[in-house]
Amino acid sequence: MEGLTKSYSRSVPPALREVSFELTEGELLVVVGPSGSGKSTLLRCIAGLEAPDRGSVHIGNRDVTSLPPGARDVAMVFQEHALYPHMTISANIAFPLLARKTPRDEVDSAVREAAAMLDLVGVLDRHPGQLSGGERRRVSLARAVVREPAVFLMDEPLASLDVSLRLKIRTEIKRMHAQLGVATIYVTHDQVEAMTLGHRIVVLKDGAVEQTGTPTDLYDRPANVFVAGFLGRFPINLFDEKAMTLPSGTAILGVRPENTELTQPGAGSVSGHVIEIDRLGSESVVTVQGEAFLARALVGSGEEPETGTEVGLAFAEPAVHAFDPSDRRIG
Amino acid sequence: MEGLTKSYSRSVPPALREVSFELTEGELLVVVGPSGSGKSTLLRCIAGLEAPDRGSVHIGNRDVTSLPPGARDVAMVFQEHALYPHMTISANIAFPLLARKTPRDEVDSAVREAAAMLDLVGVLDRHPGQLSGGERRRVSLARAVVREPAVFLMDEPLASLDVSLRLKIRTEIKRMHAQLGVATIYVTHDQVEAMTLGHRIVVLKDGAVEQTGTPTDLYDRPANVFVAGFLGRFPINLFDEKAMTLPSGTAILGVRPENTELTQPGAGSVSGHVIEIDRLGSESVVTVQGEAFLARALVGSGEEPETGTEVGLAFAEPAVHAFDPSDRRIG
Amino acid sequence: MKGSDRLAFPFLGGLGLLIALPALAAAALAFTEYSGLGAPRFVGIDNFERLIGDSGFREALGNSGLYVLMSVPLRVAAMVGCALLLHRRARGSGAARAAVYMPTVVPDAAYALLWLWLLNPLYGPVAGIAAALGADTPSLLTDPWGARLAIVMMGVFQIGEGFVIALAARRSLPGALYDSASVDGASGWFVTRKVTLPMMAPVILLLAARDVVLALQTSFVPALFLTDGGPRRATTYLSLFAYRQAFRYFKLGYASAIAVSMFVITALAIYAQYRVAKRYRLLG
Amino acid sequence: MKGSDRLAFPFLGGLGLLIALPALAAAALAFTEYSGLGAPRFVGIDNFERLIGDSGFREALGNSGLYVLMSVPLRVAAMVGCALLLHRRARGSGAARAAVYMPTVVPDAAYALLWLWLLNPLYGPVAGIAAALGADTPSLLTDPWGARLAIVMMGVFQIGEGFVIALAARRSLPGALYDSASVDGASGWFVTRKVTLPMMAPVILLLAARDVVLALQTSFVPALFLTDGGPRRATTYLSLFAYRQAFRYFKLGYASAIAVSMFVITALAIYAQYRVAKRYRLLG
Repeated sequence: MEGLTKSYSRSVPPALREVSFELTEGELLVVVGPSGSGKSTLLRCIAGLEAPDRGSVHIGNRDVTSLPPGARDVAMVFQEHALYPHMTISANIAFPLLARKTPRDEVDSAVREAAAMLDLVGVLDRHPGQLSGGERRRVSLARAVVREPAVFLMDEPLASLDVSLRLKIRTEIKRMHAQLGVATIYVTHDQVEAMTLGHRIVVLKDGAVEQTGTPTDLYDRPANVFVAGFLGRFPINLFDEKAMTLPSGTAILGVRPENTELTQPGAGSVSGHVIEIDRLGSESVVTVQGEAFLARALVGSGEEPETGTEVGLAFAEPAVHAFDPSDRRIG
Repeated sequence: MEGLTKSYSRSVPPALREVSFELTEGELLVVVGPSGSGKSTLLRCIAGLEAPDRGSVHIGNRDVTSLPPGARDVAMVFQEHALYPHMTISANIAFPLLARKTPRDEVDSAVREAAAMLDLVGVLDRHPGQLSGGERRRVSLARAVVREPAVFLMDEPLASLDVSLRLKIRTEIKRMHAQLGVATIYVTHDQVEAMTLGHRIVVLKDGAVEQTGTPTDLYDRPANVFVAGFLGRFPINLFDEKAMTLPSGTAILGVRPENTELTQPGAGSVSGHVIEIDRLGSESVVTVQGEAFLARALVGSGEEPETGTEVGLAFAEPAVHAFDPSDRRIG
Repeated sequence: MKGSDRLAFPFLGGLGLLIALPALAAAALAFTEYSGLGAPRFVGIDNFERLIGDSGFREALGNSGLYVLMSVPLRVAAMVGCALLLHRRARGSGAARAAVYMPTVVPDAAYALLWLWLLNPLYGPVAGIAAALGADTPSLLTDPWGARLAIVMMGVFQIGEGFVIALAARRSLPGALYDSASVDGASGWFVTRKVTLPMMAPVILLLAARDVVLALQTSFVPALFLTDGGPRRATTYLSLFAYRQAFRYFKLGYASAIAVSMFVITALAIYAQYRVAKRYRLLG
Repeated sequence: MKGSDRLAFPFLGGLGLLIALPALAAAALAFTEYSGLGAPRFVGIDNFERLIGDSGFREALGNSGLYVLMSVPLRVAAMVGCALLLHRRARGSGAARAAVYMPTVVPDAAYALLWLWLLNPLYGPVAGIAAALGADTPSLLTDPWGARLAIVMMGVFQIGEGFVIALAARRSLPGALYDSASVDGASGWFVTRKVTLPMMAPVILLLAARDVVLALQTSFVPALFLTDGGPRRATTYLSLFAYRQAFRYFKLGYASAIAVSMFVITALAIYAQYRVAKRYRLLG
């Protein structure tokens, strides 16, 4: 597996516009974007379930653009678990091998191995309806693993799980990837999943790539306001020229709540009134309403001012992101 | 509206076991628990959609236990938006009033008021299918508001929305509650929603109340291991006697990752190896594997040790939670 | 997966050959005189000219029209009504649903015998009840309107398949809408009128269109069994009329012309059904 | 909402009075001699004893049994086959679905006329094609087995309602299963065999059970129209046999006994259908 390039456009609505990227061997690439950004369409084009209007998909040295899905040597994990309800777990895991007429004894040993890896040995004879949500998800991972494909494609595999299971299965996927080292494209709308799982992240919006880079790159040096706002625990604070004096050439200044400090009124760059405090336990989010802005600051528990107090906001220099009028990063 | 008490049990499976609480006037009470904990059953019993096997529901001075849902003077917002697809938005909002044969001019002014409050004036003539997810959710809030009920019941109103909308509608609900001051019971499985919205929180597990209190109470003084682990950004670190020497009478010690500090090996209470680092942007979660424990520590960005390093873990005293063998808090 | 599309062509081709082309050819028979023994003789539009002038045809057309007007509203109301009453999974409702479905699958001959006995003016229970109430014996099978009514009544109880469709439609309505209406204090009747019926409107229209088409068929057997088209030809529907021309008088060309006219009516009803379905996106 | 349950009782009570009780009474007729004119005369189990000894009845039972054995597998295979071929929303598939549905709603009389012409040994297209291929003229309507086959063939094209049910069942299968199978490299036939058919099994069984019940009904009209029960009584099915006893020979008591036997067969088929539905949780 050498690389994978893909670029095409689709007409009315253009679900994807000239999307290109490469995937290097053993990499875990996360494609992240809001709903409707074309993430799933992209993945389905790579899998061959949809045909791009233009552009091509390469896996290794092969151009697979016109090959049917089954001939591309990829395995896909779907948002819905997509297990066959009338088959046992072991038959479900064996399905991709049986579909390719693999000899029975090879199938058996491969199923045993995949089941052992995902801790499913005890439930092999059950049916999907008898399993918990987390177990079903692990079965769909096992079914992808059993084929030993060149690329894994994962379409929001955690979306249908509840919060506590999500963390567990995320860890499972990370461990599985480390163990197998198979190149993986992982699609999600959740920025936390993207930050914690991805070696590299592709940020998609309206079918176009906004930025590609490592999690640290994207967090520390977002290419535009959208990326700055999309990644991070809280919405980023944005200030335009009505809110404060900006350096020349700068149209918008973005500072994350975690890099925003409360000061005495007048001491910071801007000032306003505290209108709301959200206590999160060890820390709290303080919402400040200024004359031409609304901003949030993260403070430690016990350091919250009273609601209604006038406060200033100060920003530590390296964490201030400046964008020009055409929404491009400065510096 | 004076108070609301409720206690009953249901047989096989007992979805709720002797749940009791009171709701004071104007309060926003959040019921939180994992899926299957009986939250929705509880809400449906209060609304009158299900009948409790035992126990009673009081609203104000009235015992409403045997009244039909429509006579209880409550309004409910459902997880699915539950809008009538064949009616306009204005007819949807008017529905509860028309069902009670309210005079037409009263209905009109009440609909206008509710629509203005939730910023829906521009879409009153559209149908639900033409609205975005966030707008539909606001319509279902407007439909609850229009009746001016004694109690609002909200059953995971944000569960079907995506991450960015969730924050927006949560703020909307908070504002609406502040403006109307109507007592509200809000059910969710999401601890962040519970912490940020609730005046008080009821933690439910397997149909029984684990703890009731303000968000700060629950975070700072969790009554048992379940509450300690359920609230908070990350799973709490738990140490039993195999992991470290515990004070006498203590069976389990819990420390949140945000209160866990990395030290030189041997300098802290326990030590182990760094096995994984999750970078979240401004901070990172460091996972440490010890001989008989797995723990996480939250560190600032740039302060992460290398994977494989041996480190110690130290805990700041007031943030250490000790539990006795019967899972009760000590101190 | 695409391969299975290619398999569709031979089948559809066969269907076309076996049904569509011969149907056209059969339509061509309508322009001939044909007794089933010799070769058909081309007679142009003679058969259709005769049809227009044939008081028997106009009578049959009128009878079929009356049957549709009386039967379809009653049958659709019964289908939807039973579905609304019995959609819940409650104790006994399974048995009740089976009871509604039962008359549809009773063999036609047995069903007709049952009604013949029910309506017997001397020994039947309907006459018996009327006598017990001191009323005149109802002359259902000897009076033209009575006979029409009797055949409509027979059809009203054979609503099994439509009932199942209406039941499925009612069950597909989301429960949260009803929970919400219930908390809002809406009465059962208010909810039925404002929520259930409007949301089931597409299915109700579809059932009605389907029933118009079926009416041309279902009226045949009871008329043949129970009333033999009488009294005074009041229940000689189009299908029975065509049957008699073809199989009693062996005027197959003329019968074909009647069949063509029935087919045109059916096609119009199907087109209406298709438009309804399309409008409400029930078809692809 | 609970109020509407109470409304169900009068309706079901009426249904019980109008159908269930008279059905029992009609069954009672089976123990009488009754010409439709005088009062029924009680004869005990004479009618059933005669039935057992009646070679005509045994023949009709055998004919109906043969019809079920030949027709049901073919019809169900056609329903499911068409549904699998045509479930996709593709160009032309709407028209193809309409073509499959069409023969079902063609008026029975017109449909029978069409087949009468199709199978005409002198002028029909089937004979014409056989002649063009140099084969003997097939004697479909004059040979007992040929006539049986012809009536089965007529039924195979009237699968509209079952087709729609199978179509809905196929469409309710989640698309992700097929996407997944496609990425896994499974062939169309492998997926049909391992995924589609097993998942549709409950519906297929239901369609088969329903078709057994319907077979007792649907065989009546074609046999009456096309073959008049012949040749050599090969297509005298139970329904036609009962019809003749009742309406040609006016042996209503005896006909009732036949109807009762048909009803027992129907009830057994419905019970089987109910068990299938219950087992796969298709009913409440």
